[in-house]
Amino acid sequence: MKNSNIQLIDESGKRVDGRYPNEMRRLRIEAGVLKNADGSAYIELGNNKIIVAVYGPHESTPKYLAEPDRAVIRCRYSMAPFSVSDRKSPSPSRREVELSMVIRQALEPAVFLNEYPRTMIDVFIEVLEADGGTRTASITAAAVALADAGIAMRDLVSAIAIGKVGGRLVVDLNGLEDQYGEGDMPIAMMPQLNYVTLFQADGVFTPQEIEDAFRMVADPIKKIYREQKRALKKKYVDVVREVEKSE
Amino acid sequence: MKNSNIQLIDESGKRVDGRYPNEMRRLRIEAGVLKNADGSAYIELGNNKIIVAVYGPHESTPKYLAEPDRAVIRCRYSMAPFSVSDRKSPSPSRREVELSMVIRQALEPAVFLNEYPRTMIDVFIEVLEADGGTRTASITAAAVALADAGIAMRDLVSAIAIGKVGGRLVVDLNGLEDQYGEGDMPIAMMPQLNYVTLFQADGVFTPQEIEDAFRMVADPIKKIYREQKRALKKKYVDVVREVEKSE
Amino acid sequence: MKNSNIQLIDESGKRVDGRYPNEMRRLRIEAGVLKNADGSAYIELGNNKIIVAVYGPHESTPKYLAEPDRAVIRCRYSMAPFSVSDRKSPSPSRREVELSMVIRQALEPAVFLNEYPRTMIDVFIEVLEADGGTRTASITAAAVALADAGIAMRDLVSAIAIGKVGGRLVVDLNGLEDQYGEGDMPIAMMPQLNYVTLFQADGVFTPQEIEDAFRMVADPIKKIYREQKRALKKKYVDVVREVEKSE
Amino acid sequence: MSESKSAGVLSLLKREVILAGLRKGEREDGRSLTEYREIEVKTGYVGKAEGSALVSLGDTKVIAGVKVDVGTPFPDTPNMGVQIVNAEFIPVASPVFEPGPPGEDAIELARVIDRGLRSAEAVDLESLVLVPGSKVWTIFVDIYPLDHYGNLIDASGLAAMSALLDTKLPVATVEEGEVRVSEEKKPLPIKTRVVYVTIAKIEDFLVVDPTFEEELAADARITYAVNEDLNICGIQKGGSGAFRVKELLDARDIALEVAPKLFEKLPGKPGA
Amino acid sequence: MSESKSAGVLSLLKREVILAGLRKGEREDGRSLTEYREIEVKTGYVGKAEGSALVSLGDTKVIAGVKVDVGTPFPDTPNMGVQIVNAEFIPVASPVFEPGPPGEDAIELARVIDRGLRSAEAVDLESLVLVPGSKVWTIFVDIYPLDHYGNLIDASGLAAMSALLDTKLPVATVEEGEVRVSEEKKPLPIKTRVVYVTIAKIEDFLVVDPTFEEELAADARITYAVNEDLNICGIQKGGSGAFRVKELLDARDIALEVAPKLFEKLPGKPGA
Amino acid sequence: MSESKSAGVLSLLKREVILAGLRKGEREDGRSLTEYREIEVKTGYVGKAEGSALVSLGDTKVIAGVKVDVGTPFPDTPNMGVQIVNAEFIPVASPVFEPGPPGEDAIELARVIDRGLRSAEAVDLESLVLVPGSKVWTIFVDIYPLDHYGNLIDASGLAAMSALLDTKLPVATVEEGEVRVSEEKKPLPIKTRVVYVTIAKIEDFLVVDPTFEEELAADARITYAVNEDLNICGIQKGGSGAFRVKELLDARDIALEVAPKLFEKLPGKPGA
Repeated sequence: MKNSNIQLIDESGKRVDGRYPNEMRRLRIEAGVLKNADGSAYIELGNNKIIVAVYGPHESTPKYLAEPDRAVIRCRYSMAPFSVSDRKSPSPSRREVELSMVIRQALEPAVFLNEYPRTMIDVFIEVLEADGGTRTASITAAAVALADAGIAMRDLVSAIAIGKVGGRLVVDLNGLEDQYGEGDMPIAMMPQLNYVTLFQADGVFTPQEIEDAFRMVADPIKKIYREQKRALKKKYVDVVREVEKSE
Repeated sequence: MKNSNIQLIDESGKRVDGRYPNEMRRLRIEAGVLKNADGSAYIELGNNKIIVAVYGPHESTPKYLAEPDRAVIRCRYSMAPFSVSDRKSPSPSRREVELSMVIRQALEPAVFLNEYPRTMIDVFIEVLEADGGTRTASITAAAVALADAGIAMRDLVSAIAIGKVGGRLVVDLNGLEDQYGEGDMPIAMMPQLNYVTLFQADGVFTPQEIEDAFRMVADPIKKIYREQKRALKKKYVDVVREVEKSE
Repeated sequence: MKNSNIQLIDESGKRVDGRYPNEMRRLRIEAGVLKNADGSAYIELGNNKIIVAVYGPHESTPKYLAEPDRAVIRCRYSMAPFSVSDRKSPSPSRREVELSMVIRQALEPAVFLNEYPRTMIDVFIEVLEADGGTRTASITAAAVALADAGIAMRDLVSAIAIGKVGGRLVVDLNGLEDQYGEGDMPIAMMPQLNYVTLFQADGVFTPQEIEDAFRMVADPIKKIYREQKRALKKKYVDVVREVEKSE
Repeated sequence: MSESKSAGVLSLLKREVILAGLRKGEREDGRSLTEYREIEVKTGYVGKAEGSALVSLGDTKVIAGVKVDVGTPFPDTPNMGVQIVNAEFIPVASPVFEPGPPGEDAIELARVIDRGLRSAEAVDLESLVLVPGSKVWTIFVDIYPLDHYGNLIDASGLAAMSALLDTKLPVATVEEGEVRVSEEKKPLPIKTRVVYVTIAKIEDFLVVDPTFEEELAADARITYAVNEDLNICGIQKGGSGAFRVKELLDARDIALEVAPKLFEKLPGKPGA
Repeated sequence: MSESKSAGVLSLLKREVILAGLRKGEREDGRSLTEYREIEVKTGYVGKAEGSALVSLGDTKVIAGVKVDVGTPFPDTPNMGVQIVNAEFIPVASPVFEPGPPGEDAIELARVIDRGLRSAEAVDLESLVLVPGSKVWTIFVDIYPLDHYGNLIDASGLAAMSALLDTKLPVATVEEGEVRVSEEKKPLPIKTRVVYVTIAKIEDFLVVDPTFEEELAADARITYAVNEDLNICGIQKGGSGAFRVKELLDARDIALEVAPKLFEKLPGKPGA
Repeated sequence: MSESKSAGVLSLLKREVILAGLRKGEREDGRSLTEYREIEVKTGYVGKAEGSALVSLGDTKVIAGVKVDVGTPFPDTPNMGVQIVNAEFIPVASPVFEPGPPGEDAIELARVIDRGLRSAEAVDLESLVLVPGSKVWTIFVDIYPLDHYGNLIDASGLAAMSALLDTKLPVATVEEGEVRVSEEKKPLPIKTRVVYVTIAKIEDFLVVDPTFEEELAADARITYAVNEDLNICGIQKGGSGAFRVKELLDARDIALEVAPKLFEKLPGKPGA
């Protein structure tokens, strides 16, 4: 987080892209967008464009990764070279390695892994365009792709960041706010069960702000969840019924 | 292909190294040049110097590559660092990766793969000096090395490039012609069965020139085939008899 | 070895750090310093600080490395990035690859490998600070760590370098002497059985100097051996008894 | 190292079904042998890229993005910009793609596209020099298949060419050897457009724009790159089978016949 | 690629033993749930490093070393020095560490430590510029666990912070754009100190400074980085389980409560 | 990571046969214990290389090529050219060589050859400086075994040394810090020649120039690099066995005895 002279909130309390502090960017989710994948989803959150493919449950490759009593989730978060301002090398960066892990850990609590012993479930995420908040948007889309693949889930996972710009908390940082703001706190939740499955922060937050962030995130999480269900419903009424039954 | 002011054909129709358009460079092939390898060949085509070793058919390593009904060919085309003007890094370049594949695909149609189920046949190619046309010379030598290893073959594979310099088609580009000429079209054929097993082109060719190229390549292919047989005969009269029987 | 104008031996025959030619640096060895490892040792030789962990004998990983009639030793010599003046990249250098091998080969003759068929014994060496002579100090410590792990040994291995500075042989080069001296000749011995298990040299030595070096190294090797036994005794009286029984 | 590809991916039965259709002049999806699947080209898809295109070829989807940067020229071409084509077969696109650095198939694809563009001199590389011998524009074309349902070469060619046609290059000025890149942008100079036509050989049949299953059934494939003059600016035979010369010439004729339909799908040249 | 971790490492029985203890408010080593193991910090351990520290946290041992070098700044921060944190899980430290390049766990550790330091602006990076835009100090912090008995994050945080506090930077002068590094050294400028508090969740229990076995028994963990103002300068949830919001806030309270005890173990700030 | 080598490659019976011969003072190919196989050195083999040599040592064949380039010196030796020796154990040469980056054996070989040359100051690196501290000649020596029938070290030493003796360096002039390389060439300056003598220990026998099977039967090997003054300029013990001191000194005597015969096979020094 680099403080700077860039003014990220104006006198009227509006942000650089005209949003209010508690306002998310435009969100669009589509399920079942790929033919090869067993499940898939496409998400646009502001300028972010991300595609997620789920393959599985299938036989574990390599075999030694298989677990006798449950499925193993393999997760790959990757950014296309043209998704960012300066071309990104296609080989995995340390950031991508970490995000592949925390995204996996954000999804695992929601999947009934024990239903699929000895199998592997692949979650492949490709960021086509990035503008702040790709990890949370990826989680949101990946949960839809898992459901689209017909995988049994306790709940969906809905995710969004709380950030800190101009000394105050705001919802859903865009790229500019992420770069010049004071803090970023991505949160993923199982919205029906009310559990936190991803929680990170950069920047400096007062102890009180941690609590405020959780209060602030509740509403956007609900909105995201509704959009996830809408996307699933649109193509797979049956699958949604399964998900709702578990609510 | 970079056009340039370098004159590659003089007024009398001769090329930079004094050859006529339809003239190949000096060709020399030797079979059975290595002791460890099951089959081997050495080729000189002009300044090109290439050695090929064949190991196999042997047990597949790793085992999962084995096919129940046929042999797997493993092919590696590699250039020594000192084979070119600017030292080449020993790690495989993208060009070497592609050439390993197209050379393998140029050889496979000629080998009775089904005779050797569950085995692997290694074709290792090392370019010791390169001067234009190493892929075709490698194929020519590899076919001899396969025969030298006693592997059952439908036919040999003989290969040479047709190129375009000074606006006209010529046989067997050398390094200078390759660098400054207008086009390069390497062709590999099974000379007795009359099948094309490798066909590529860089540069711009008219539709008619494609036909002309095939007409022009027939004679050099025959010459190469004769030299391949001569090399095999020289050391292995028996092996050659097998090859000729299949003609 | 770069000759230079730096005077490494003064008029009184003393070296840059005040030592006499046949004088070793201060040596300190401690056994059993790590809790996870099955055996471990820490060595300080002058400014060198090295830690060695031994894991095993354990099941071979990967399995194909296992030998039906004996243990396989896996050895890794590694320098921490901060152990040297200019930060060293953490990925293994060619020097580290070679040293991992020659250190393994220096230890193998001392271990009763046939006592542990189908197993693997790991020797992991981390140089925390380097000041000349890390390979010999690593061997000395690794032998202690192997004994500390309770692995049956024919003998310990004790190692030190003979060097050449100012035209004469000296014992135990420090970093400065190594950099500016005329030659370095690391030697590892099984001190009781009187076998040489590592022998290398850089720099120019007369044929006579090879003999002189072996004469000169005898006394320091004895000292090192005593210190190795002392370290083992200090914590594991029982293990030492085993070692002495075999003497 | 290149190894023979696994056979047995397509059942013999399935191959027989495909062949039975071809003998009647029919393909599974109802196309004629020289017909392409439906083509859709969407440029300007990625805002962060200097140029981009999302291409659908039936169910096959490929995205290509162009990034540009000021770099140094290759030593042997000091007065030309640098064009780099890269393809990643990301596991999103197919169960047969494994994560990791590009394998031989992805490398071949990138090199075939690159050579076609380069042979045709599609990008006017000579106009991309900023300081002769030391500073030139580097044009990165990254090709990412998103859904692999066959014929990645032609789809990638359309995506790469469309992305280049979509590319806006920043206006750069040079003062005392220092390059200044402004906010202003102008189209990347393109001299000609290129399309790629791939034809699979299944027994004795030549089939344009093969599906994934047709590719598995095929003995070999041949790709012709074609420029706007309807000359051939690249050839690549693929697969472990062989062609008769006549088949290659027939394929050439087919390529020249269908190329104009592909050009129609591409954006126009800048300034044209 | 990130794969689910193997379960079955800890026997169910062992997990039951740990839980039975926690239900009585007891841990196997006699600590309370919010108590750290004994902490020892030894700075100046490695003579060749510009700064170093060997830290023991009970049986867990971590060494960190700092090397400095004159380098170029990142393009987007031309007026700041460069801080690089790296961790290697060398096989010396644990039978679960395999030799090879850093895996996801080592990368996560390094990035968590790095972000905490960076968010708090612990190292005064702006004071490390030699020639604005072109020459700055690069500060490498290398973290090497030597014995892994649980809670590597907090131990590594103590080691990294202590090594930075121990670091002496050569005095450098710039003449006509050329940097001259003298023999003279002065302390690396540190603006604030940072500590990391990790709390494991085992069923409904929150346990500070988990041992290796407690980590295996845990559903998830949460780390708070805390600066000297007792503000939060970094958060990382780990593990495949989930937290209730209340648990995360309780953990925050615990972190703020124990942080001052960790600060006591650190060396003082230079000049303070 | 270095692992113990697989035993069982050579049958016990075969080892017994070799030993039975040695007890009678005989080797399988009729040589005495201190006799080399036939040596052939062919320089100027590769036209594109600045220097090259193809060496046969019986059935063992090694090619070495030298390439030169203008580069930057190592920071700690600003007034010396750079010598880089690399060896690749390409799978052409032996069924025991696997494709891929150099393993420990290839790295050891290259480093042993490099150190011998370097210790003897064979290449006059100080004469290879173009602009002190910034531009020097880099001399790459690449060693490629083509057929591995034992004793790669000595064969590689002959190949590397011969290739260096064959090397022609372009004449370079420096004007205002810029290096201009002309077409004219002169021999690479060589101060002394070096040969490598490797002796295998098979039980109590010391055997010069071991064949591949003798290497498999050997307990250990010792290599002495020898310069033209018949001093030792490099030593490397190899293998998992041990030597008595007397054996090492006997091997030294053998090395000094046979070295002159190897020097006879090398080209002469330039200008000599």
